[in-house]
Amino acid sequence: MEAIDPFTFRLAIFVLAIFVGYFVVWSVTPALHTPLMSVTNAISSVIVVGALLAVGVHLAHDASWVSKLFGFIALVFASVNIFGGFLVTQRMLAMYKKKG
Amino acid sequence: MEAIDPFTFRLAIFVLAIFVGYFVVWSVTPALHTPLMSVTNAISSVIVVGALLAVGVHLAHDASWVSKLFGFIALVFASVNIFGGFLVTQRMLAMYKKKG
Amino acid sequence: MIDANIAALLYLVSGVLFILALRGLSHPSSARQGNLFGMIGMGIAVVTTLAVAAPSDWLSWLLIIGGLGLGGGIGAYMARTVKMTDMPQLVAAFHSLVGLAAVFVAAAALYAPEAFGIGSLGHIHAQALVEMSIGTAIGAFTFTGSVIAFAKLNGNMSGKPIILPSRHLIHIAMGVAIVLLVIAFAMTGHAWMFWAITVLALILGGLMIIPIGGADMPVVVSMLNSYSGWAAAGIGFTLGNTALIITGALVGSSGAILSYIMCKAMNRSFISVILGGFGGDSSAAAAAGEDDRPVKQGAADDAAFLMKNAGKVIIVPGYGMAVAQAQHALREMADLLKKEGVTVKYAIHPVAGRMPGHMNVLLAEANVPYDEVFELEDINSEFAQSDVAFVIGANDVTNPAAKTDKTSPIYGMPVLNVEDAGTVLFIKRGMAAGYAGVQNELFYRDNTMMLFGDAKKMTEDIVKALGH
Amino acid sequence: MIDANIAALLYLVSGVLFILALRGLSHPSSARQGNLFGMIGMGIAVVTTLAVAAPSDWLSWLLIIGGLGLGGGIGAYMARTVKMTDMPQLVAAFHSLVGLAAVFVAAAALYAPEAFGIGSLGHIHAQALVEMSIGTAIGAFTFTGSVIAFAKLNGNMSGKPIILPSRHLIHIAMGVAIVLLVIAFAMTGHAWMFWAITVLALILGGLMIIPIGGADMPVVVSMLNSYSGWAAAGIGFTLGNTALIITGALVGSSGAILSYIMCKAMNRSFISVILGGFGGDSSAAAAAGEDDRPVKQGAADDAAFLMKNAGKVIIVPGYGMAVAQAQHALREMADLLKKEGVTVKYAIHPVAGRMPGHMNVLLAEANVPYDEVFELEDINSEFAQSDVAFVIGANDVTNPAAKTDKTSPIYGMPVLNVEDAGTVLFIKRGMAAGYAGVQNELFYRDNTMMLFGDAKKMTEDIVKALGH
Ligand SMILES: NC(=O)c1ccc[n+]([C@@H]2O[C@H](COP(=O)([O-])OP(=O)(O)OC[C@H]3O[C@@H](n4cnc5c(N)ncnc54)[C@H](OP(=O)(O)O)[C@@H]3O)[C@@H](O)[C@H]2O)c1
Ligand SMILES: NC(=O)c1ccc[n+]([C@@H]2O[C@H](COP(=O)([O-])OP(=O)(O)OC[C@H]3O[C@@H](n4cnc5c(N)ncnc54)[C@H](OP(=O)(O)O)[C@@H]3O)[C@@H](O)[C@H]2O)c1
Repeated sequence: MEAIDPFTFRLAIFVLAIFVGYFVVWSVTPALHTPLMSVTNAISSVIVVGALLAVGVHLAHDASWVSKLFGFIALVFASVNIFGGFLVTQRMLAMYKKKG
Repeated sequence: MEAIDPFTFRLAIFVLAIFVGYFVVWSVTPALHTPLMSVTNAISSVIVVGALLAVGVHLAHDASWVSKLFGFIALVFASVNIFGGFLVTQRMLAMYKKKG
Repeated sequence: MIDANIAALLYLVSGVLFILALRGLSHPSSARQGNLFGMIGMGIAVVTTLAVAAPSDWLSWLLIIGGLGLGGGIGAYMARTVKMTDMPQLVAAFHSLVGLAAVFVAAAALYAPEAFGIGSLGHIHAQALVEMSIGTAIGAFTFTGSVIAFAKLNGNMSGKPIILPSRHLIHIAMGVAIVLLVIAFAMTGHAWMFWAITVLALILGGLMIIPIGGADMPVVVSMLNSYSGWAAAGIGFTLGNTALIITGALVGSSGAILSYIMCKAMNRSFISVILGGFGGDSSAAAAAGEDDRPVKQGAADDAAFLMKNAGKVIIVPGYGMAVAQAQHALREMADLLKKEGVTVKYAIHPVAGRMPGHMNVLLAEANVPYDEVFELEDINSEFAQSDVAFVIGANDVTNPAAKTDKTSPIYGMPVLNVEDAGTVLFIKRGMAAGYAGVQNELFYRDNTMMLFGDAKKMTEDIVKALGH
Repeated sequence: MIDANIAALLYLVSGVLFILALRGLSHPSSARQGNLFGMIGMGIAVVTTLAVAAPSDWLSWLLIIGGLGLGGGIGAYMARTVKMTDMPQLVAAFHSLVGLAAVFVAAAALYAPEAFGIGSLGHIHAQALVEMSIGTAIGAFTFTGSVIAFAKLNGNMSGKPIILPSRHLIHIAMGVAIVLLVIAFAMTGHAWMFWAITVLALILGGLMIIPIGGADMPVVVSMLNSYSGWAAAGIGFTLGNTALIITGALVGSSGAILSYIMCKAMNRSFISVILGGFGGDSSAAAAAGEDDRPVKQGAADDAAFLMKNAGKVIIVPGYGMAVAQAQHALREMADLLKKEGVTVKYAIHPVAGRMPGHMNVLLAEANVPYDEVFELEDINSEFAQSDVAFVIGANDVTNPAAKTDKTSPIYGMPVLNVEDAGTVLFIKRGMAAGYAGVQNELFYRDNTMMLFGDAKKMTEDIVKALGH
């Protein structure tokens, strides 16, 4: 067997994840659509992994500084979202109570 | 980035496919549970790809003959399933009709 | 030869098509298209494999074409000729073949590892050895298990649970032996161990299914289906084949979920089903059903008169309808009633009959439109507004003991509230209990009329009476 | 440093945890646990990244801790202090930040490609260049789009659609320019092109969202959410990060499906929403609502009397309840009614209010148990058995024109059948139309009583009247 390009595997993962997303979102009860919006917001900030890589670059070139700075800005924005998104979702969900 | 073992990717694909399977099967209407059983039967015969590889081996060793034979047997069984499974499903589904 | 990347993409496409095949089953109107997707997916998988590892000699091509033709011919013949009432058996038979195919593919990989990219003869990677031996073990287990399920469902073997002494101990010992052999095989790669695993699994499959009663077979079949899925996924890892991995996961989930649905609808635990000993066929349980209390008995004419003058009739079919093959006569009866201006609906309990969706297929075969057929939750509240509940060959699924009697084995199972209807008609041959062996208190109620006789015969008589 | 394979597995785990986070939202009882899974998943992703590419210098560590602390602090503060009625704005604001973060990550990758494993400075793989420029384009578009959505929702900007002449032409020209620049950038890798793409996308995002009316903003927000998901997936491919790819697909699907649900429940096409020009805020549409026919008007006392003596009251909240923040008073009213032995239920239309699930959150905030709150399909048949339908600040979602008037812009949208109730009470400030600008024929019916006034004030008056 020849080696398979990782891109092919990632594509498979992506395609399957779209199916999962389709089904999982349809299974969300309409009463929780607002928390759904805030929690997807929070998880889409997993882009923070890119920011972390950028902040941590070795200072090889001058350009590295630029990258570090951009990474820092991205990190701050993503962190606002992560904490803000999860916490506001938690706050909302804590309000949903059963009778009695 | 170091090279990542294809096994890791396959595991990711497997895990996501289980989620897809979980959701997709729950979305099947109970009225079609019998066709579901026959069609899963048919698709699980995609194991035929292994049989095809075995039938097509080069006759390098004596053992290759064994492999070829086993492959042929597996091929026949899998083919029964593929054709039988899809066709009986088709036959059943053709019977489900709307009013009028 | 095509590029491995392109092949990988094509296998992905075929996996996605299999997902769409199952997705289509969410509604009868999209189901046929889904099945077509499944076929296309299979076609892509086969063609891709032949393109990626095209055999160079004519013998191989001959064998491939011959094998596909031979197997395909047999399969097509079986698919065409099987009776709809025999679907449970057919599914079991097909499962046994998938199991055998898995065994032979694993064995082929053992003797020609190069073709599968897992090492060379006698020097196979340990990971592949593990995958291979698990594949053959599950495959072999599935094979004998399914053969016995087939025999019990088809009546070649008594449906009564056959209980050996200290069987649980024997099963556990064999299971442990298999696990030890898998470990030893992974370390040494000796071929005899592979065969020892296979033989042990074959025997274990038989031993474990024999003690399970005939009526529990649908759960067993579904469970074996799930196993065969996981086996396929395992072989998918060995071959690095995305289509197989996806399919394995789909089939594995499907079987597991169907088993769960059945156990839940019967209010039994999966473990208790697998441990066996429960549920002979209905004749076995029949003795339990006798009682001295009087029952109101009626004839076809009475039934015809009642239903003709009703506003709404709900038909509740069960296992007896399937056995008697009464679905066509039933449809005829419904047509006549509709002509008289009666509203007719069908109520299907999730475990009516002997396999999930069993009643729906039979009604569909008799050309009953699927929009007249309702699931339990959707129709249960309507019995109160109906004049007649026409129960044909069903029993357990109507038994109110499930709601009231905590000691009953079916307690907690959801049932159809037929007793809320003005009159309940029961077609059955005698006073025998149903599959669960529980007596049905409804037979003795004031608003119940028993119609003793074969379901088909009795329905035909009603049709005649309606004709006049 | 940990092994890349282990890291890949950990990212998979975090992706799976995100799936479980959304899965939890299928029921309020499992939702909190789901959110916890999401947090754990995020924690795993962050820690894994730090372990796999641990920075060696203290400056980096300082920046990382500082950045997480600063951003986290701001986020936590916002999450605590935001009013529940302001949720639509908050979501839009958060989206704009995700967009910006994507732009900066892409830019960082441009200046330090080694850190991302996509080549070296000035020599980045073409595939990565494409992914990067698409990432920045979508990110920039999402940023300005969300900022405008925020301003419109928050009232910093008029909600009226602002229409520029020949705007569609301008948008298309800019879109084409962006595509051409992406191609040129992929071939040359010049940094200025990256920035040109970013700037163009920033402008386009503003231009495209400005013409869309304030009340359509929820659809826009959801659509931008979907875009940001696909952008994240794109960057996931660049980084080879499974967690990002899975998340991107989840978020992308989620936004798309929510947009679809909203458009369908409003009976409008997605295209018509995006092309803009429709839906000012309700004040803009107010003029349309005048008519000379007489309406029956009532006071808080009348309403209190009616409901006190009712057997069953169904409450239908709408946008007006949110604006007036009347949910707490409403809960109090319901409590008093329940004390009087009245059955009280809430009926929620899928697009009541201004974002999906808006009413549910507000009612939950006011401690209304979620098992008293029902969706349209589940409760619509119950109006006929109710004595009073209490419509508070809702309008369009009750308008029977959707069922009868083929020329109405809301024709075909499912509505709540409040008119089937014995009496319909409408709390609103005047005779103005709702968001869709369509007059509501119900106001003039015999069994309708209008209660003019602010929703909160009026409900409090009813509470007082009930107290006596
Ligand atoms: N569907 C599934 O997936 C599944 C799986 C496993 C187990 N089960 C079990 O199967 C049972 C299904 O319930 P059910 O109500 O459909 O069936 P049932 O409770 O087994 O009752 C069937 C009845 O039909 C009568 N009958 C048999 N042959 C007949 C004939 N030729 N003409 C007229 N009547 C005939 C029998 O009474 P006479 O002998 O007096 O005629 C019997 O009482 C449940 O207990 C369920 O748990 C179902
Ligand atoms: N939920 C979503 O996701 C979403 C998304 C996009 C669009 N929409 C649209 O939004 C609309 C929602 O329908 P709806 O019935 O909830 O709202 P609506 O049709 O917009 O009606 C709201 C009513 O509340 C009244 N109102 C406003 N402020 C008030 C106050 N302070 N006190 C009392 N009454 C007040 C207004 O009348 P007065 O001015 O006379 O008081 C208005 O008629 C639908 O047309 C839907 O298509 C919803």
